[in-house]
Amino acid sequence: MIPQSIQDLFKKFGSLPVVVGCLFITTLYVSVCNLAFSEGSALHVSTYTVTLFGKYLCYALLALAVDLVWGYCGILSLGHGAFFALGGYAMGMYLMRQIGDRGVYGNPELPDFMVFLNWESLPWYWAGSDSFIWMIFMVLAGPGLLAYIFGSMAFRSRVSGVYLSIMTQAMTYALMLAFFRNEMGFGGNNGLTDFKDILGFSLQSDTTRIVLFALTALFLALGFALCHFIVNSKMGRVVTAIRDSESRVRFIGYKPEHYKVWIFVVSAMLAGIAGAMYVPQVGIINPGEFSPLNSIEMVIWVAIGGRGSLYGAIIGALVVSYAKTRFTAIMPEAWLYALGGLFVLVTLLLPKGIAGFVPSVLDKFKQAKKDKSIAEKRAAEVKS
Amino acid sequence: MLRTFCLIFTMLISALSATASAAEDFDALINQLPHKNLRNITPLLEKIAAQDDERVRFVLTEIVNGDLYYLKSNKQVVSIRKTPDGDYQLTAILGAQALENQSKSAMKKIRTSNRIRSDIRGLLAQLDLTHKKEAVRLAAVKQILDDPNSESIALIKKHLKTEKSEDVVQLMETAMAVNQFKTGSIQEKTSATKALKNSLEPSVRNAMVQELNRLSEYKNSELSEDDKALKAALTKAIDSIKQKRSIYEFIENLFFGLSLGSVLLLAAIGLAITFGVMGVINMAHGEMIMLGAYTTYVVQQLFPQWIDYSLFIAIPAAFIVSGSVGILIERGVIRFLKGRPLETLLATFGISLILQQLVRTIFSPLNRTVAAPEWMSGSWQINPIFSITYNRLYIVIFALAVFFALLAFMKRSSLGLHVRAVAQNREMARALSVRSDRVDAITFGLGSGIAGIAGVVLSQLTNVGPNLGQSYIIDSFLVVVFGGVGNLWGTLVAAMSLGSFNKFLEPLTGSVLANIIVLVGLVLFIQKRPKGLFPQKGRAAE
Amino acid sequence: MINKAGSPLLEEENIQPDTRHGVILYVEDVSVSFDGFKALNDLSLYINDGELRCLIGANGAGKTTLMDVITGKTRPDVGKVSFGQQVNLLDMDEAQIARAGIGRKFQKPTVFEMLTVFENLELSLAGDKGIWTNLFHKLSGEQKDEIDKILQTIGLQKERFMLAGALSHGQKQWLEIGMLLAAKPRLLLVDEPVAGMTAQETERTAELLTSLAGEHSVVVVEHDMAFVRSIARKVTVLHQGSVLAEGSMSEIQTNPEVVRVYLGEDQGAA
Amino acid sequence: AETIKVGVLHSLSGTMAISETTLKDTVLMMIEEQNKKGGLLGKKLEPVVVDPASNWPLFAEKTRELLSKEKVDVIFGCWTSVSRKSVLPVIEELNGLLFYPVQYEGEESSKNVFYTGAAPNQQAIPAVDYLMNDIGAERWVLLGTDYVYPRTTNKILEAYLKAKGVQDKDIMINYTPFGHSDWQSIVAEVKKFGSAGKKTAVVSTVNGDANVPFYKELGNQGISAEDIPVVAFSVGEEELSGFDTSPLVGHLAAWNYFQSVESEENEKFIAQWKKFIGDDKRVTNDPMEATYIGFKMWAKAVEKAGTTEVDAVEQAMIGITVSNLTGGTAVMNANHHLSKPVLIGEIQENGQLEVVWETPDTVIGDAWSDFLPSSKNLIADWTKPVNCGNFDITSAKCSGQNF
Amino acid sequence: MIELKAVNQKYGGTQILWDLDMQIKAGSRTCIMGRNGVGKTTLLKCIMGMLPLSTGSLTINGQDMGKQSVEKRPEIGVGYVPQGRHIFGQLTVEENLKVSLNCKRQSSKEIPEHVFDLFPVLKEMLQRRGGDLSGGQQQQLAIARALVLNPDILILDEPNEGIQPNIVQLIRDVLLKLNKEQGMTIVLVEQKLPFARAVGEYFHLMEKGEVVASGNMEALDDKLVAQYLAV
Ligand SMILES: Nc1ncnc2c1ncn2[C@@H]1O[C@H](COP(=O)(O)OP(=O)(O)OP(=O)(O)O)[C@@H](O)[C@H]1O
Ligand SMILES: Nc1ncnc2c1ncn2[C@@H]1O[C@H](COP(=O)(O)OP(=O)(O)OP(=O)(O)O)[C@@H](O)[C@H]1O
Ligand SMILES: NC(N)=O
Ligand SMILES: [Mg+2]
Ligand SMILES: [Mg+2]
Repeated sequence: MIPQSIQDLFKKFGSLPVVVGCLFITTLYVSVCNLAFSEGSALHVSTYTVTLFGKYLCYALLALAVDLVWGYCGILSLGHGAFFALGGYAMGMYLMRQIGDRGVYGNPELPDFMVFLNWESLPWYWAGSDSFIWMIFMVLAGPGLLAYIFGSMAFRSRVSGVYLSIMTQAMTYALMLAFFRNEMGFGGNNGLTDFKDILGFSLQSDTTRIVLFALTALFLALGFALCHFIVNSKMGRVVTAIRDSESRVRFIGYKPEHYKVWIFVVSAMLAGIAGAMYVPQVGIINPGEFSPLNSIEMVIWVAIGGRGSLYGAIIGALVVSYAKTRFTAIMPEAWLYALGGLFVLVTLLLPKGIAGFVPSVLDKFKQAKKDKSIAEKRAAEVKS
Repeated sequence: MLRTFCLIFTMLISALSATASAAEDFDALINQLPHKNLRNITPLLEKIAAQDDERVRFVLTEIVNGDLYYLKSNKQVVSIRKTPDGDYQLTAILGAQALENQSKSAMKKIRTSNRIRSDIRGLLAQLDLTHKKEAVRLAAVKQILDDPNSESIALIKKHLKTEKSEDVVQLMETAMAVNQFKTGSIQEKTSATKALKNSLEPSVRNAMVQELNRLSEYKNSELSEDDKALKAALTKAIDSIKQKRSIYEFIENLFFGLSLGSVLLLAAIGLAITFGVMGVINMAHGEMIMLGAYTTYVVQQLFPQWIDYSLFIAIPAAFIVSGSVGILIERGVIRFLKGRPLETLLATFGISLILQQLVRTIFSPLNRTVAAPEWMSGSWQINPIFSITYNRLYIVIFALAVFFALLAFMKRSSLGLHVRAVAQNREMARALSVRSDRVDAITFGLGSGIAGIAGVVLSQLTNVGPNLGQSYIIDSFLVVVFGGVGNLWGTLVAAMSLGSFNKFLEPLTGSVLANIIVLVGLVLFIQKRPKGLFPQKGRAAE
Repeated sequence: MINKAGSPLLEEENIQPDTRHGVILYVEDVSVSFDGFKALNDLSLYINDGELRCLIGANGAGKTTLMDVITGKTRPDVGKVSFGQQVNLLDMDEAQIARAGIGRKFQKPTVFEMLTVFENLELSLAGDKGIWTNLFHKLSGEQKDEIDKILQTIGLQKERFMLAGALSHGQKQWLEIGMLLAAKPRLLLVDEPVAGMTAQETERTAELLTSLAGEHSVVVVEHDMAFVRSIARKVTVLHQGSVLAEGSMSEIQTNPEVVRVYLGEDQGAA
Repeated sequence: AETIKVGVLHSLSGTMAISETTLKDTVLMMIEEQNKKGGLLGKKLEPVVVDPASNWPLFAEKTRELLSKEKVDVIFGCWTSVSRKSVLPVIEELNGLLFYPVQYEGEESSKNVFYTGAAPNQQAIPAVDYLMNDIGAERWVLLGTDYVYPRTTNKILEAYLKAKGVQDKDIMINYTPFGHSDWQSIVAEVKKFGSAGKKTAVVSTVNGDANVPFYKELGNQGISAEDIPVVAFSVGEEELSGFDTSPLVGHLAAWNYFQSVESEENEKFIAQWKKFIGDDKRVTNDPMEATYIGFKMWAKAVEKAGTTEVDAVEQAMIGITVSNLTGGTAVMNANHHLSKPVLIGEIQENGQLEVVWETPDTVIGDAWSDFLPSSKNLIADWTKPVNCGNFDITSAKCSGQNF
Repeated sequence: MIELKAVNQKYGGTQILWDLDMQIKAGSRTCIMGRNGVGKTTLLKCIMGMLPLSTGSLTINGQDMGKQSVEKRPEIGVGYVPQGRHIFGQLTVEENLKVSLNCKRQSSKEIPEHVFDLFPVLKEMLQRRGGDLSGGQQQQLAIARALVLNPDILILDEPNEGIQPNIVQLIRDVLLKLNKEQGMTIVLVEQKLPFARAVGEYFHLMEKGEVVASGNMEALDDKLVAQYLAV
């Protein structure tokens, strides 16, 4: 049983302070233990763990983005990996430029892959990529613009349901193929890698890693707060109504397509931020991130965690990623059985995902109580 | 090129001068074969070819076919044939004693290389001009036509009189004309050009283009009247050939498109049932295809002697295997997800991971070999520049057959009606005595079974490995959605048009860009028709 | 950022139908066909400002289709539909039409099943339907009172926090009427409001609709003749997509054609 | 530590499992053998196997896990170049040691990596020489999967062919996506390209699963090795064991090793492999030999250095020789690439490749191609005084060093 | 004959039916009435097996059906016309009618002609999609679909919703005729008194998930109406 006080807290503010609090404590703990305790100390948290957690938190933010559109607006996007990857590429381009003349060919201007493909100069779309501000802008604008264009076309034409899902998949698939092409100027299959530093701080130093990790946690907290705010506003209710019956929403005067585009764009930007934080921590971005299977996996995080519950999405991303990390190490040849089995079992046994499990148990408990009191009341009524 | 020519020439000279005294004994030469390595076998083969012995052709044929071996034990040179039980039947080249069947480990191949084989083939072609079989003679003339020289032309001229087959005569005449074109006077060239202007043989065109290029090097003023006439004739002939070629190219692209479309259709059509009709987002569909392909492999392993008929066993077998697995999945998992269609995505994705790993565990992660039956190999040469490969042809026919069978089932049978009724309103269908559980299981089994059949077909085209399913799942969903969910005709039209679109684009843009363009085109198209090509119509569709 | 897209010529929030001629809805020569079947056939109809009009007609006569046309759900093949004299409804989409002041209750009750009864009403309240406003929107006390009042009217106070999906059929009918009230449209299109209601509820609905008329214009489709009789001033009968008869209830009841194709002996006054 | 930990970083699931699983088994086999001999420096070797699942960021994560959590002394792993690129920064940061056993596009030399597969000059260039001189090819089709290895290789080949006087119109280049499965149009185009009256050859850098449908289509459209030979750089015994080779007999592959090569070491190796894997039908291939050589060299270097400490082993590696499986000797050069013989083989009906041509001597792997303008001035040399992976001989400077 | 004893039913947490007892005689015409939301539809769904009973028993024609699945009902002769029609929207009218044809009770593979005699409009619309029909047409289709089964017991949930007056009369006549000529048991949920009085022999009044009054239709007096049907 969760202590009464926490439950009350939940009731009052929802999950917001809990999630933010958890994030804060973890971040603090991890940073302190990584920097303050030396290796070998029992309290030490290794840099490996820090980057791993950093990666998980990026996934969590991404899951949040998916949940916002899927859980609340009913848009099952099988292409959110595209927004994540675009954010990642925006960051990757910036990091690439920071290498400067420390690349293998020592060209101060061009990234290595352009040098050996005999490119003379940077293509136009790389313009500004060495500016930090521009990078931040692109991290938001890239995914946002794609989401806006795709969304306003699709939602205006009332593409919905599986049609929309499969089109998002086609979108990310097409982008994957495009980014695979060397002519695209994004490093082809190898993508962007071998980054050296960010804003002058070496990416390989522990402090930078901790800072990146903490920033990711911060973004996740902000993202959570933002989503929380959105879904609990009247706008959130409109969006839920759209999920229920889009056409009915129209007849009371809302333009569902505007709402959908808006929320799609917000979600894409969140995914973009997740991608941007992901790249410096894992050290590579390549077209594989556009792969439709990746996007499906994101949806699965949300489903496992509990669709339509913001903290559920986070839990789902963390659980699945952690399971993957552990399983691939403990049972390298059988981990797919375990992961596949996990997916099947969660679907069968926890229809509302992990996040729906605890409340439903609580509900049952409460219900039993309530039933009893109602029965008593009726009995009393009948007697009288 | 020159070397080839010289080799053939020397061989030929010796072959023709049958009485060449320096000729060594055929038997002795053959017995030397096992002792030669790749570098010094050529002179030996030249000598063998020079023998006037009726066994020469047989030996040379066996060499090009790769059937000439020697026994490790006694270095006896033999030709081999595979027996149905996996052993080899041996025929000694020398001597007539019967040999016992042997396994391959007891012998070693007489090694040759492409170059040597290609040279021998040229030589054989000349010998083959008098072969009993028309097809062999035809092939021989063709071979000569591709690379004519005065000797071979002389031979053709000689045999032309006695040749009875229309086709062979025609081809021989073409060969002579080409020769005339290459070696004759300007007038002869001009008349040859006219005679050849309807020929689609590549060598004809090559010769003409070469000649035209030669003429084009001169200024018009430098050309004689005859030259000019030739040039005009050439331009005209090449144009007419070009025109014909472009027609055939179009037909070819169309066929490629339809055949790609058929593959897409087969891959997607099972999904059109499980996803389109039942509404299950079946991420394990690809793995059902994969299981079908592995079934083909197992069937071939079980009946290695019946490769030619293996597909006829494999098709029902794959249907049963994939269908049963489908039913298992439905009974074990999907039925608990009624009314939660999106969650089927999650569960079936899990299942697909498990199935992939399962075949990795059972069959290893490596691809498995699936042999092509004889009747599915090769191509149907319609004319020198246009042929249709048999496997594609059969696949197109087969895909359409499966499609129409399924269509009839869904539209005509009462089960088909029940499937659709359950899909639209399960509760109500049950209240009308439809046993929805059974219908669900059968439907899912049917969709999966058809995916299994698709796997049999794909085993003839691509890898049979754990990733087979993954490569088709996205395309399958695209096809079903593009066609309009729940509409089988839509699936057909979508598959065929995607296939054709892709194949007409590919020569223009390359296959990577073609894929991208098709995808983008699809996304744009859906804006125009948000419910696919054949949307569900009416009020109820909203 | 994007909430002002749509037709640039129309600031739909400010639309005021021009009713100087006393007519709020013009439907002129409208035809609709589906796969060759003519659901509406050269139909013309005028609704006066503040009028309560009953629309009756055989099943399949085209009543619902007519409402679909007015609210933008179905595009007519030919014809003209305007709100007041100037606002051409055919140029507008569903949301614009709704914002312009035409509200609708569907034949099959449609409410937002995953929202509570209260939230269903909250969303339907008249007001700005743009994104940014709604993102920062807080219910005012007035609005709360208004919702409470509506809840009372439709008898769902107890169910206010229930998910609308869990309501019974009749309760959903009421909720939908409530949503219509909340939106305060100029013109109400009400498709079979009393289906599945008890006689007394029917009476209450009748009162409600009559009280709305005057300030609002109301078009009611209903097959319950008792109900129609109790509210009707002017009745229009549709048949096979066109107007068959128009007049007072007693005129209609005695129209032999109407009796034959629609009312039957029991209801007919013949 | 009581054991020496050997990290094995090969994908066991996902698209690359098909190739990489074999290499994981090879490493395990080598470790088992070494342990039977008593291990190294008196310690047993302990394999640490992880599954990076064909997922490139996961490769980086797993490398970090192996190095900082498991504290392995060496890693054998990667197949695709992108996986290597993803691992590289981590390996360099944590100063690990990676043996990379697959032929690749070159243009790289890291202090922490030993490249035991072929560089382009150890595979592509000799193959083209063979086609040009022995087969007499005059027209060239360069087919490749659209990614860095084929792109680079084809760039190098194009430059090389042009240097040999081949004209533009006699070169056709075509790229296909990963896993391309419908080759009808491309094969038809090749056929057309090859019917222009000049001897035509195809150089294929088509990768992985796309090969099976490609060869099947070749067979069905009747392109025989005698008409238009195809020489492939990514098709070996293992790939061939996955399909019916009868229509392909005579097509070519260029590698540094074939199972069919007769030598004592090879026989022993094949027998050992079949026993280890428990399957008499399993074949061996070039990346396995590369793994074998890499492992042997590492073991030798550890003994020479007397420690598994990375810097010491790295220095000890240079100059180490190990007999390769084709009867010669492999030498680790100062640029962290091997000297290897180059073999051209013809596909046989049984899925084996028979050598039809080989370089007279071993060829030194070239980290930086001489045929690319950007890298012709670069060399790699990890011995003093240069001690650098990308040293510009004109400016005598070393670019892009992290350490 | 349908008999319910001490039936309780819950939706998740909320209990709708409370210890409900009810008997419906074979060959009778019974009308179940009550305000919106009292549980009439829920009760019918329980009888149809679409909702599980929490406790209590249900027998139909002497067979214990409490635990039997929905598709058993048509087999023992129960036809159902649900509230809201539940037409198969994408099937044609003809297909809608054919769905139940292979039920065990049904020997013929053709739609019985008398269905079209009762509802001639359906004959005209055989090839139209069910979902495209107007509301009233759909209602006729729903009744016709249940009749195709040739049921002994016909259960109708507010069959007049949205039906034009003369068809209401038609339905009334049809129900009476089926009952009289074939002895078909009619169970009807109806809100409109005139219709209920015209068709029903017996009534059951429900309130808050319980049966609060039953009897012959004549016994349904203004007092009961005021108490349980008025708002
Ligand atoms: N999308 C459609 N496709 C085909 N036919 C349609 C479509 N929509 C409506 N119809 C047909 O148009 C006619 C008019 O339908 P409508 O729903 O307007 O009737 P109605 O007057 O509302 O009837 P009811 O009183 O029964 O509700 C019907 O015959 C119906 O079958
Ligand atoms: N799926 C559900 N979940 C929870 N509660 C439900 C559900 N369906 C119905 N209810 C509740 O059960 C009660 C009875 O509903 P039911 O549909 O049986 O009413 P009814 O008597 O048929 O009313 P009506 O005359 O309006 O059709 C209602 O109060 C409703 O709120
Ligand atoms: N290095 C390769 N073949 O990717
Ligand atoms: Mg209607
Ligand atoms: Mg009801």
